[in-house]
Amino acid sequence: MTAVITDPPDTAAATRRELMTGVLQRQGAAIALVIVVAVAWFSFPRFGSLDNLRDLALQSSFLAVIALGMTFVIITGGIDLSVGSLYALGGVLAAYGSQYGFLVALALPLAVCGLIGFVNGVLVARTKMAPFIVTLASLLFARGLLLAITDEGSNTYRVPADSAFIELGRGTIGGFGYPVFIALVLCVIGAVVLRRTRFGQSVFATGGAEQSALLMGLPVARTKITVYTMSGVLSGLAGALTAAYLQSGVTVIGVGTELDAISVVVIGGTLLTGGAGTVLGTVIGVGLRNVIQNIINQIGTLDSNYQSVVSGAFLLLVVVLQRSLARTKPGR
Amino acid sequence: MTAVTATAGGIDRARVARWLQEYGVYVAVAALLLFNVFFTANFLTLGNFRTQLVQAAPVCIVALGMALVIGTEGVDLSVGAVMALAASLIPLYLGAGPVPAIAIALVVGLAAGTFNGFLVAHVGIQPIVATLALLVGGRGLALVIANGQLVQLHDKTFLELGTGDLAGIPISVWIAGLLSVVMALLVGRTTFGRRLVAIGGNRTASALAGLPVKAVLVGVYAICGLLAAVAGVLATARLSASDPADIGMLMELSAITAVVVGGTALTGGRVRILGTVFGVILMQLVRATLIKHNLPDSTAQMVQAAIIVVAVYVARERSTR
Amino acid sequence: TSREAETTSQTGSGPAASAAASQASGPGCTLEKTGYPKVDVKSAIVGFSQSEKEANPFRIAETQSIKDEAAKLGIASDKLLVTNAQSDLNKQISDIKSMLDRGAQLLIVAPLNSDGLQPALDAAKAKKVPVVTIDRKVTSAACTDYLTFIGSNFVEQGKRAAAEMVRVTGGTGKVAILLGSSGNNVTTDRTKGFKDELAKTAGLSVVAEQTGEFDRSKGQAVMEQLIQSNPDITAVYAENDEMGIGAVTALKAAGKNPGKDVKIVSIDGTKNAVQLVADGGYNAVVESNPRFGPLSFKVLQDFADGKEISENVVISDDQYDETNASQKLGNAY
Amino acid sequence: MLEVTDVVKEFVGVRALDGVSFAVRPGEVHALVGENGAGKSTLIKVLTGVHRPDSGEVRLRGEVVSFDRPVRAQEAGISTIYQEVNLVPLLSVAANVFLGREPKTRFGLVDWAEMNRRAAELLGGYGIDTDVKRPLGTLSVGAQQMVALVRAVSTDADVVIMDEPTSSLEPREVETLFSVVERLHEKGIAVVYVSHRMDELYRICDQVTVLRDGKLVHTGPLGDLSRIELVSMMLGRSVNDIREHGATAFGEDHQAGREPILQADNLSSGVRLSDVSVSIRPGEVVGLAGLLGSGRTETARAIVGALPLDGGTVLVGGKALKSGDVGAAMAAGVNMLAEDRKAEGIIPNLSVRENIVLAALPQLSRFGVVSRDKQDKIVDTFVKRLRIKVSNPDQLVSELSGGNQQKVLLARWLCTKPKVLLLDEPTRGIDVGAKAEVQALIDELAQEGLAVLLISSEMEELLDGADRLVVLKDGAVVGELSGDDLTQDKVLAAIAGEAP
Ligand SMILES: Nc1ncnc2c1ncn2[C@@H]1O[C@H](COP(=O)(O)OP(=O)(O)OP(=O)(O)O)[C@@H](O)[C@H]1O
Ligand SMILES: Nc1ncnc2c1ncn2[C@@H]1O[C@H](COP(=O)(O)OP(=O)(O)OP(=O)(O)O)[C@@H](O)[C@H]1O
Ligand SMILES: [Mg+2]
Ligand SMILES: [Mg+2]
Repeated sequence: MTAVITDPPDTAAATRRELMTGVLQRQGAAIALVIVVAVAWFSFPRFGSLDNLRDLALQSSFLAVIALGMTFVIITGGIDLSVGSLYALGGVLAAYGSQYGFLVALALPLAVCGLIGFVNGVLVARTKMAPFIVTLASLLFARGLLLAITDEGSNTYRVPADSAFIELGRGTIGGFGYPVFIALVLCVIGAVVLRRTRFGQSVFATGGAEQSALLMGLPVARTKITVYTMSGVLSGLAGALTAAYLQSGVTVIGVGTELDAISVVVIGGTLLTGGAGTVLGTVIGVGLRNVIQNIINQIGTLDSNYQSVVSGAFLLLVVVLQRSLARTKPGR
Repeated sequence: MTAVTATAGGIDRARVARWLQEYGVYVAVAALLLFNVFFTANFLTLGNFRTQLVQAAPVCIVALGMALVIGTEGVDLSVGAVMALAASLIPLYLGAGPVPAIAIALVVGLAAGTFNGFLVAHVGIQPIVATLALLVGGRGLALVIANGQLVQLHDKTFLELGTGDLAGIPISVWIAGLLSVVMALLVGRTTFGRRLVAIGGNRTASALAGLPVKAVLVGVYAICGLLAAVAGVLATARLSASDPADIGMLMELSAITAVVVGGTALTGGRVRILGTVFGVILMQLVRATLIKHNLPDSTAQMVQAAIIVVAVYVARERSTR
Repeated sequence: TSREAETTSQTGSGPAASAAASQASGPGCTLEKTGYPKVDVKSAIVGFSQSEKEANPFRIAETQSIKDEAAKLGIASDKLLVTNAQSDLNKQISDIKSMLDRGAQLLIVAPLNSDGLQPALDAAKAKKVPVVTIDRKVTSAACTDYLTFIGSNFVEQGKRAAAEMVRVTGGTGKVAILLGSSGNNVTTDRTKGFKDELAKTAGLSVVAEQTGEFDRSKGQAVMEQLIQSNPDITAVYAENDEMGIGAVTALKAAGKNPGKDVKIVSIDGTKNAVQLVADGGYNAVVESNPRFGPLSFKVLQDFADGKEISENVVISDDQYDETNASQKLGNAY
Repeated sequence: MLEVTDVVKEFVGVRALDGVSFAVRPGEVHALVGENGAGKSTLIKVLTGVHRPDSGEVRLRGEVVSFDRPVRAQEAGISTIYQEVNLVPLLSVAANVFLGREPKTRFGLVDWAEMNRRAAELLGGYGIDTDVKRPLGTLSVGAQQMVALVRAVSTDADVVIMDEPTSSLEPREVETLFSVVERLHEKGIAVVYVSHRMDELYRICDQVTVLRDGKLVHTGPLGDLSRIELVSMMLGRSVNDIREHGATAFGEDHQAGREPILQADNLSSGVRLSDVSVSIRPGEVVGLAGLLGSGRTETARAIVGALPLDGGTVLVGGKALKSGDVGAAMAAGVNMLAEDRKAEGIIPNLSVRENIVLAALPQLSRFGVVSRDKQDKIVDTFVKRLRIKVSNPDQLVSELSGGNQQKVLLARWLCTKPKVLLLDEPTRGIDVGAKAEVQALIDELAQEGLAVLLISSEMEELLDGADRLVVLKDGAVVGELSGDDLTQDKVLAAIAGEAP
């Protein structure tokens, strides 16, 4: 049979160009990261010190775990505002559970936060309520629950000093904390799941064209429920790791973390409209955010009120940069 | 035969559901009012209603702008920061009199909104991200302007905005009411409003229909910024102090909640002004009820979460299957 | 500056003296015990980690006091490292670690939270850097994890507020509490101290306690609600001045006469609140002293000199009431 | 094989299916026809579990089934190409073909190499030679439709349902599709085929079921019915009435003015358009012919300013238009009816009234305030003139059938009193009755002096409707035909690259 549809040669070239700009856009954050790191490396002698890098990696690991879940949610075209509260709740539950041993300390936050994530997912998938509002409600709910558990926040659970659980947060390999490796492993698994499994494909399809995915017989509802549950579990895990690291279930953490997570995911090139995104991008986004923070610290003299101005301006800069890279795409 | 009755039942339920979707928020407000009349001490007093309205006024004004933005399938996270910016400028210019001070605050709000609109319409950045930048940076800027300080205000005329009455009704309530009417007319009766809704419904089609999509979007965000500044000015007057550190904190979430609870879907293409106003009143009454019954913060937050879910569940767009 | 001088000079002389004597409590800590190197304070690199944005009078005064004292001691400005955690606990930990990286030999930390700073303290310990925590006590071990705590006793502040409350109300009435942010241990302590002390007076009862999140406008909004549903409230205890001032505005709007019909007691000692006391629209303010600079550096110097440092160094908190508010106005921050 | 009995499906306000029974047997190609809004798509959605019927039964191989989700129907062996192309634009072509049934490696991971290879092989088998790794969205609508077809028939289904599969296909692709249907037929697979194109039905279908207003009108062998009988059943009008109309509703040539009102010169845009020039005189209908992807849509979009230009000018009445500004083009009286009604035409959440007046709002307002009276008058006029079937003007436009939506869009443009109308596939996917009405309307408009650019994939429509044809290939003009040269052979010759 003769070919009915062929890409004309010059269209093939256009496709290549599109792919290139796509790569550029996705790498926009990576390029920014390289530049920022290079500048920091040469301007601040302490930046490149092993201690600083270790700390940077450790601080990034908690956010990376949360942002990993957020990446999946955003690719399905959703959003999860509850991660900050779940992060704090997870920490408190882990500290509470640690009196009953390592397993409880780990299982309790994962189970409870996972359950709240699951409810988010069910509400989003089955009732067609906007994810924004559903997860906004669970942001409130999880905070309320946290306060209820801690006697209106007056009671901070501490991880017993002899608990094996502490090791999870404080143990190191080559000076790098366990959370760093846990986050790395999770991100690698996340990337494989996203790119190389049917579930990953239905995550993309759900976000790219939900109606089509449904008509193509993909388990759209199940996919959504799964990603929100995942996001809950991962936030809970990040909380548990933090509790192990801080040796206590601190109640005041996680305020505004959802916005951090969303912005690093977006900086990493994941489309807020859904349908496209990568785990690697998110990891880069986390790195970028924390390196900038680190630089602000290295400068040291910046008035605290200016710090947020700088952060805001920087977020804007990266997003605009990315957008203009995407613009070079012919047409549209 | 059974099939027919089943159908009839189904339609009835569908009709009830539709009715609830349309009027749910009014029913909820009425129900909550009734509850309070019976179970809350000293609820039926003029002073109480006055308090509720005065407290709701700034949120209402912000929510009106938010409703427009949501109507275009957008969202504006920066409203709280814009309120802080407006507040930080007041004391700087109050020396020249209340009118210039207010004017400058409003102009800055308008400019901030226009900037958001520019990012969304011309640069093509997702509304959440575009306005997130100002949410993060805006309050910092306000604090820089104000030197991190809360400033007590003493200008009588200016403070009158927060405490004064006109025909027995607080000025801020007048302003909120007036702005609600203006917004309702704007959405329902003007070219701008109809275009806004069309753009929210189908942006590509609107562009191909020759609508000035970018200009309308910029306009919508500018209005939202302006209204946030108005709310910032009123809240400042009511507080009798400029407090950029705290004013409008989490206002974006309150406003979005009110709009959505009021029946405007986040998917755009529809703006319900009256619903929004009642959404604000509903959330205000919920908060008031929780405080008046002295519920602890933990319970209060969980109850609010439940109410939001139920209200939005009832008002959600249904798909027919 | 003159203000610090005033504070220092007043230590041990004002009405607060008895409650605020900087007496040693617990066994002392010495250079010898810790095995830390001796560091000359004046030529050392000193790090200060602030917890929240300098966006309220307390934080502004606190940071300023540290900076001023360092300048006074002749510490070069590039040797005083200052960071701000922006209310992010993880950031405070990395702030502290990064200051250690940058060679800080002495640390002054205003903890964001009582719990959770352990990793940072461990890092300091590993580098044999003494840490002075100010304004909020951490739950770690003194002398091993950190050198000492300088600050107010929040439970004590609550108690003193209750005592003032009893005094200004004459021991009868219905009290509303404007709580600080939920989950914050300052809130917890100030509530505990207040309630424990208040319980001793039968005539006073707490009729409502709602959070105003340490914020003036929230305090005002909550007060407006409470005064509607409980018109018989005769006293308000606000856990910081800002909420107290918010309550004043709310009460005025409701046609009440704050300071007279409804008594108001709060904690902090900001200018605005003290001014109100002086004007008679407010009843009492228990100070929470933010001027940690002189004491912090003195403690560090003493430590370097081999002196014994007690576990808690309680800074003297003043108190303002109708009798002294106008004279001491200059002392408020 | 697959049958339904007495299904009723009601949407709020409309009874889309009213006691319809329908059956398809193995190896049968069963045509499902009816006017727009007759309920064809709804029936298909009921068959495949997208909608649940209010009453009635669905049987597969004699057993009552109740699919609660489309995937259940797929698992049971019913494969469907829905009316709107339903794939995921951001995913690659290969991923779309295999979505939900990706080949896996030993470790249970998706085997991309294998998937791409098999996708290329499959598509190649149907004559589609494209890079399977590129995002589907970069393909033209027709190519996407072919991918959907390949996806549907590459599963081992017993029943294949196609809802208007040819509406965006080119003649050559249609042939491919027919050969696919032929193969399915030979394998004993049941095919349900929905189309508005009579020729197609008679070429490939054996059975026909006619729906009208949600009711079953006729079912039986197609061969027993003449075209006219079939059309009369669909429309519910007498055979004689229909006879008076021809194959299309176009009349004689038009009296065109002398000077072109629209003159587009050397339009170029990236790789999609190179040096395309078109001019139209008032009262003239100029057709754009070409194969799928030849750049016809792009030409129209370039003229109206919806496609950024690298070069070229558009003159209207001698004055140059600002490039890239749809508003400016509209102000100058140039309007475009877009080919994708759903994505680029209607505003689904707005009423028929608002959809009609949308573009004309400024003319209907004073100081930005819209006048209700003027609106009503205009809407009334056009609803009557175009015979738009609505219960009332406040009905949501999304509740209308395709043909009526198309008329609403035409009304939107007509009420701005345009000088030039660019119509991209104005009759795509609308039924015979509505199609004739639209065609007659185009004629009428040209008669009144409007300049019309007509893009259509139906040769018949172009040859009958246009006074002059511009033939495009790969984004460039390869020929211009008029008068007696307007024949199918000449057009094809031009496309094939032989001098006309
Ligand atoms: N989801 C829906 N909600 C409300 N009404 C609907 C819905 N889907 C279809 N309808 C209505 O049901 C009727 C039948 O529509 P359907 O799409 O089945 O027609 P069709 O025969 O496929 O027409 P076309 O040839 O235009 O595709 C129409 O009146 C349509 O407006
Ligand atoms: N988004 C895109 N990116 C790259 N190339 C595209 C894109 N859309 C279309 N093209 C290419 O541009 C050319 C013209 O496509 P166009 O859709 O205009 O053709 P057409 O003749 O109008 O066909 P149709 O019958 O589908 O309307 C084709 O080669 C097509 O593959
Ligand atoms: Mg159809
Ligand atoms: Mg086309």
